Amino acid sequence: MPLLLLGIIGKTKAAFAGRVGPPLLQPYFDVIKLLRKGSVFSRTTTWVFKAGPLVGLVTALFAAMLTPLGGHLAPISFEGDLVLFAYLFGLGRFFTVAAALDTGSAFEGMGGAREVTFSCLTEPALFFGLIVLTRLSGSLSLSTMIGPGLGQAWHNGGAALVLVGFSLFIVLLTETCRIPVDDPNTHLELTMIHEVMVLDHGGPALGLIEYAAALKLFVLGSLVVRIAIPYSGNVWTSWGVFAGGMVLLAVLIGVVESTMARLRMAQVPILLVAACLLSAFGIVLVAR
Amino acid sequence: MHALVGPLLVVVLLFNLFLLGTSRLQAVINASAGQGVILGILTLCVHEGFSGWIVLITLITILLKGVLIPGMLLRAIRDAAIRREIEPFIGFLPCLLLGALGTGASLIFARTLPLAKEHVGSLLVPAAMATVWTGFLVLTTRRKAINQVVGYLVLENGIYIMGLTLLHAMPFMVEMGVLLDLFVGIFVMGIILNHIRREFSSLDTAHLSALKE
Amino acid sequence: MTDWLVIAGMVLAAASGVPGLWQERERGGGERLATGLMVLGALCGIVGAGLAIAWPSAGIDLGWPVPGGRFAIRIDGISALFVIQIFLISALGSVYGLGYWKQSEHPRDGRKLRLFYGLMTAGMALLVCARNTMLFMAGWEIMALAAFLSLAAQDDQRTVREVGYVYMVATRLATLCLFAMFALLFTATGRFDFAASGPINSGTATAILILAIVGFGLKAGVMPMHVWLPGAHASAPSHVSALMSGVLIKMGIYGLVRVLSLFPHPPLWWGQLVLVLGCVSGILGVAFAISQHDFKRLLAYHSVENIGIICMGLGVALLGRSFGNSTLVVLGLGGAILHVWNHGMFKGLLFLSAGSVLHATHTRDIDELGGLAKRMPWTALAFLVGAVAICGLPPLNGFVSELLVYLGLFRSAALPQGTLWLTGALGAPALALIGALALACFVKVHGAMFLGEPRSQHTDHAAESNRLILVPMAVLAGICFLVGLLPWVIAPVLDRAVLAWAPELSGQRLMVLAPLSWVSLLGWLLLLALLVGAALFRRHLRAKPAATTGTWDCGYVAPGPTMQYSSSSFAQTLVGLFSWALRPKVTNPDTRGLFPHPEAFTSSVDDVVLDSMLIPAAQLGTRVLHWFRWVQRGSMQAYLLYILLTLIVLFFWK
Amino acid sequence: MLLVQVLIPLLLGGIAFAIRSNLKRPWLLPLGGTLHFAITSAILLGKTPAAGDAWLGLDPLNKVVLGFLSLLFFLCSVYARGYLISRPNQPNRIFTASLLVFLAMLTLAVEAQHLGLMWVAVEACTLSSAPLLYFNQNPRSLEATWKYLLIGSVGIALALLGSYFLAYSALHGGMSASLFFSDLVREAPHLSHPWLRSAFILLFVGYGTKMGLAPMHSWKPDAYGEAPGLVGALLAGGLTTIAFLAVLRFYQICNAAHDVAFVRSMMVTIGLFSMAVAAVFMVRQRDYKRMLAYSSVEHMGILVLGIGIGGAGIFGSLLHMINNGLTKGVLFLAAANIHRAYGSKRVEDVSGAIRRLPITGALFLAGFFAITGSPPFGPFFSEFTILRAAVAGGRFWVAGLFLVMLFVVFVGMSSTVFAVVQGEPSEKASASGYKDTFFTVAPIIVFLGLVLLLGVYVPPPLSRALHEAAAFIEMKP
Repeated sequence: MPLLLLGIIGKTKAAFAGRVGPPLLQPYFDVIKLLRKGSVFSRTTTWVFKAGPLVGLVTALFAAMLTPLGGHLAPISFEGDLVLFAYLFGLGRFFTVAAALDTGSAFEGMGGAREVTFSCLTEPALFFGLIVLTRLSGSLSLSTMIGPGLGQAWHNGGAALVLVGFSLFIVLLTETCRIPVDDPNTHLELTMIHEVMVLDHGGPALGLIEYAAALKLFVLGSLVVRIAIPYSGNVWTSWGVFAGGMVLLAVLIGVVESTMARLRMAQVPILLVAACLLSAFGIVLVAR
Repeated sequence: MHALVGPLLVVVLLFNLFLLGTSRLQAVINASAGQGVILGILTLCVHEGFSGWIVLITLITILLKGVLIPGMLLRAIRDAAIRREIEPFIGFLPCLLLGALGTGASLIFARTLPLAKEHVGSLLVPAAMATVWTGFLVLTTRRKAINQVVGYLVLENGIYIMGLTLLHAMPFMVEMGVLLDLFVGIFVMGIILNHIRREFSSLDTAHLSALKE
Repeated sequence: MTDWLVIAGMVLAAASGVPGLWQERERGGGERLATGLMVLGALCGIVGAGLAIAWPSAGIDLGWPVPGGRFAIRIDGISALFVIQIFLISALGSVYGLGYWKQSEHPRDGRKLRLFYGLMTAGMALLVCARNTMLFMAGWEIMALAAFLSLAAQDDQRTVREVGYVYMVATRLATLCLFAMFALLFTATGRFDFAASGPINSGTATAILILAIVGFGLKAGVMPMHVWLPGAHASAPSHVSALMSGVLIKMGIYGLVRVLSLFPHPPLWWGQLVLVLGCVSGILGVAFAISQHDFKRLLAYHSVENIGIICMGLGVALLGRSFGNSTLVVLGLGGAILHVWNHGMFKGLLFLSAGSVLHATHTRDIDELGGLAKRMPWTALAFLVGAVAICGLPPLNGFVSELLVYLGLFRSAALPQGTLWLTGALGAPALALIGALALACFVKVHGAMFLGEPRSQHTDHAAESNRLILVPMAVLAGICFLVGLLPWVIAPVLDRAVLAWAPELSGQRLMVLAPLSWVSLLGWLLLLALLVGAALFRRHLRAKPAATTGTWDCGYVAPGPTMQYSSSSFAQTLVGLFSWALRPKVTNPDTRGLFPHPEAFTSSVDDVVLDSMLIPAAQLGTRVLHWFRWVQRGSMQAYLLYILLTLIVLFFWK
Repeated sequence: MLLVQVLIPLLLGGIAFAIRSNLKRPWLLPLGGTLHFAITSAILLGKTPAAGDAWLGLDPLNKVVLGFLSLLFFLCSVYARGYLISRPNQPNRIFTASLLVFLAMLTLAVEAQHLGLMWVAVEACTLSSAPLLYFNQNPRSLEATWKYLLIGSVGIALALLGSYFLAYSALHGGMSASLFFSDLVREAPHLSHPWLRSAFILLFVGYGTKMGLAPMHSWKPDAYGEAPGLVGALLAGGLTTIAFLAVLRFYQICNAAHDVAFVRSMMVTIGLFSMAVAAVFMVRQRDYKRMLAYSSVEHMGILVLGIGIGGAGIFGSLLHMINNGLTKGVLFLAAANIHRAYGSKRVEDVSGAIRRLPITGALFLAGFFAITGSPPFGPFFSEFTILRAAVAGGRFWVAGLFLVMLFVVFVGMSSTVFAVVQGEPSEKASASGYKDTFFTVAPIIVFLGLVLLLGVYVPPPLSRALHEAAAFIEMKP
């Protein structure tokens, strides 16, 4: 499912560009091909370089296990799992960036620097949003926060939720390195974040990274979708609605990517601060 | 309380003003000596009745305050070959005025203090105050070390006058002790003066301000 | 019994350095003896404290014939945790010292250092056990002075002298604040023991709070009062830095906790004040850290940050206490105390590994290092563990304590009360920001020091340190893992601490309030998954052997070490974001023309509070005071005049 | 017995003149000190009856002072022997003699029960200590002696005037004006208040000059700066204590006369002012002996401040009197050794004392920490007691200022002390011949040991005696 999103995004962008574009399942083919390849390592690197992709993937998987999909309880959920959720991504980031620095290349270093720098701004935004949700649901568990009760929350703090949704969408774009923050297609410019970090990874390592990225997109996306469409009927309908929502999200991302230009690096922080302010404003709204 | 006390005290006050006004060291020292002699006589007059002890004290006082110490100081200036106080920190005239003011102030101050019946109307307390004040003036305004010793001497004189008010309340031993200390004090100062003269070949306190922050 | 064990520990620790004094300079017997005594004392202390946790100690209360003094010792839940930490870190540090500060290498100051090291330990242990304010002050000052003296062991270096002076002034200011605070406390309660008192009128209470925050905050290094900390930690020998940063600054926290426990009904603004102080300290601390070039200074600023996190927890606990909300108290105080403990472990670990690097390369400049992971693999690993732990990432111990604080903040954010919950609501994102910044900082420093290519010849002769240095690091790393993976072991101890702090609100158990079992479970699973993944990856590699080449640098032909992303450039954007607080000094020569001269871009960040506020203020004050000197001008006449004037004034005043 | 105690040193002083050898003579000092200390302890332990009369006698107050001074002098005399031997070519006949006379006069001043007698004794102390200051016989020491003598004599003269006023107030009270303290205290309620107040002002200024309270302190830095450290220790610990004792006696009279409010506020003001002045001059003080002098000014301020605060403050400042005296012993003697080793008392020339003279340097540093009131040294408890009293009395401003002064003093003093102790000694210093010997170090160690003892264990008899003394001061007829 996660890789499918990439496919959809690709399709959408192709459609905007007036091309046919790769098939929807192209990402799957890529990843499988990569996993089959052998690997090449730089002399500079140590085990940290190999650990990077692995940790990135594992943490993403664990985070996914904590995420409720479409109003259903997550496989694992407990009071306070939201902190674990956020920090798992942190762990992944730590090792991805460490792996990047391990190559000793200027490009990877730059990418890593940007990655951590921007995350310093997305994290608060995320937590502002979570605070709003806690405030509305009175719970500290993702599954309850954006679980069945969410519809009720819309009645109490709809406006706040809209703001949170927006800011989470920006967070999503940043964390998953999408335009307007980063451009996943380019590889050889001084303008990228995520892609440049993984320049030296190849073969299975790259495959793991790609999959982890997609998974991250999926997990964060599911949050946004759920907040945007707090529908919870019986099992099938809600799953359906959720799936539709995800597709919509992918299309939306595609649209954004094809219609907007990438921001200058200096302007990205401003965008992110805006995201923080959005959800902070959300807090003010629910401060009754 | 003898009738002479009042006039004598007036003379003491006059000596004070003279001390403040004159610049010649010899004259200054002589004045202090004169003051000493008068104090001796005062002792005799203040005390009712006539006893050997009083005479003894009188004589010792006159001997010390009037003869020995001034003589020592005179020798000091003769050795140091200095004649007069060169320009004090504040001129002689202001000194005089201050002295006069002080005397007046001490008269007023003495009023504020309740006096024992036998001293009511006597000049003893104000005279003492005024003399102490004079001593301080000399100490703080003069440049010559000798002059400061004289100032100290005058200060002691003032205190001595105060002591007269309770002559009979005071066992003589203390009196003697006082005189002794005074003497030793001046004596030691004299020694130091000599050292100073040898070290700095002058008695100007300007040489004595090396130690400072 | 338990108390006596702990006291025996103190005595042994205090005496540890003494026999060595009779050793001649070059012989090394003294140091081994000292370490032995220290370890023995530490064992006594740890065992004693451990027993005291299991069976609360009766306490000792003997007469002590000094004004207001009693030799009162009791080890409750709070003290016990601190005692264990103190003895643990100092014992490990002293073993480390055997390898790091050999008597043969430091004949001049080795003996001094060990003597004061032991005294510092004893002083700290004494003050956390003391139940009498005079005894507390004694322990406090023994600690402070011993810390100064062991810091000044290398007083032949100018910087050390300056740093020591700043430290001494700061610690004296703290001590004087405590004088005032205890005097007020005595006047309010009429007693010299830390006994929960009757109602204290609000004016006195406020004064006590302010004095406590300044006095203890100076020691703990809360943000505006942290001035002595970076320099001291950077210049001290590394195992002393580990002890100072890991334990000594926590004594400030201990004091704050102990004194605040005397107030059953603190006003709301107390909690908010402490919480806000914590946020400021945390954010600015880590911001300063990012901008440092000296890795020991960097670690020191991280102490400021972590103290901030601890204060946030304490603030939550205070809020809870003033609401009478037991949940907040348990979460907040538990988080704070656990973070104290954790920070002791991972910061000790970090300083020890930093020391190992310093020992091998003789430079503290991050941009001079690089690629050490190949030359010192174990040190690199230890540092990595410490880094992950201090960033509060699962599955290590830092995460657990930060989780507790987070929960406390979220719970307080979920409080119904009016707008008071806003402080909590702002606290959580602040903590998130701190976490992210810390992550950025430690990725940077670890990457720049251990990964990539060497940046200078400093690393050429670097070799892995000896066992005496590595073993203590290994122990600390192990503890980081244990606490992270088995947090439920600690929970009951923390409950004890809460019971000691706020007996009236210690109803709930931490295990119930916090998902510790889940954390533990997921932690194990995470490790498992990683291992499995690693195994698979390795299998795959065996199947398809990997080729090795140079780093691919976008087609650039000759990638050299100097082309790596340096730590300064890594931090540049973040420093830019915080330039309003950091005031970085940047020299950016513009290189024009066809053949520009070789130029260097440099940027450095001084400590704003110390270098741009306090020192100028002090100089100004000195100048003003100097102006009064003319009074003592050497002229006798003037002096006599002063006497006369005094007389006159007094007579008129009469 | 008390009379004997006064006479023995005088006798020895006479002998000192007789002895020729410059090296044998100093042995008289330890001898005198030991005898004196032996007698004192015999008396205090009740082995020997004090056998005082109306003129000389012991009361709870001067018991404490006597014991303290005797101990102080004993230790200093041991040091003096080492010091004088170390300077064989410096004639010490007059020095030794006047040191012994000084001891006699100190004892007399302590034991005197009569206003006039005490005054005589204190004046005699001043005079007999003048030659001590002039030991080095160079222009600077000459100037110092001159200032010390003149200012001191003026102060003492004022004290005499004050004594007369006091006597007069008694006379005016209509009582038979005996000047025995016991009578004065008993009859205090009848004293005439205007005279009493004027008397106290004069006495306070007079004896305050001897104590070295600002602004009458001006002689102190010069005298302490130029005198041998040994003399500094004796003046800072001994002479000032005598003057303080005198002030206490008059405070006791005012207190008994129910006219103490003004006196107290005056003492608090002067005390704080002294601390402030000391603080001003200690910041950036480049001469470590003058620094000690200002520290002495500061602590005199603390003493009267404690009395002015009253309550527990009186006990506090009595305890501080002892603590301060002992600690000053450490500091001055250690400073003297450093001075001997470096041949300079300027911070510019002196550094690395702890490497050049390990023991002395360490003692100097420890003494500094002690005097600035760090637990676990004695002064901490006395200062804290005074602070407590101030807070308990609701005088928050006084307490605040007190702490601020302590802080400024610490900042100033520490920079000087650290500059002296830390760093590398210069070659010149390393070349100089001076070495720590038993006689020049042991007394300092004992001093420090006592200071530390008072910090960790105040012997119950001592604290009982101090409490009795405090009660005695507060006694109302």
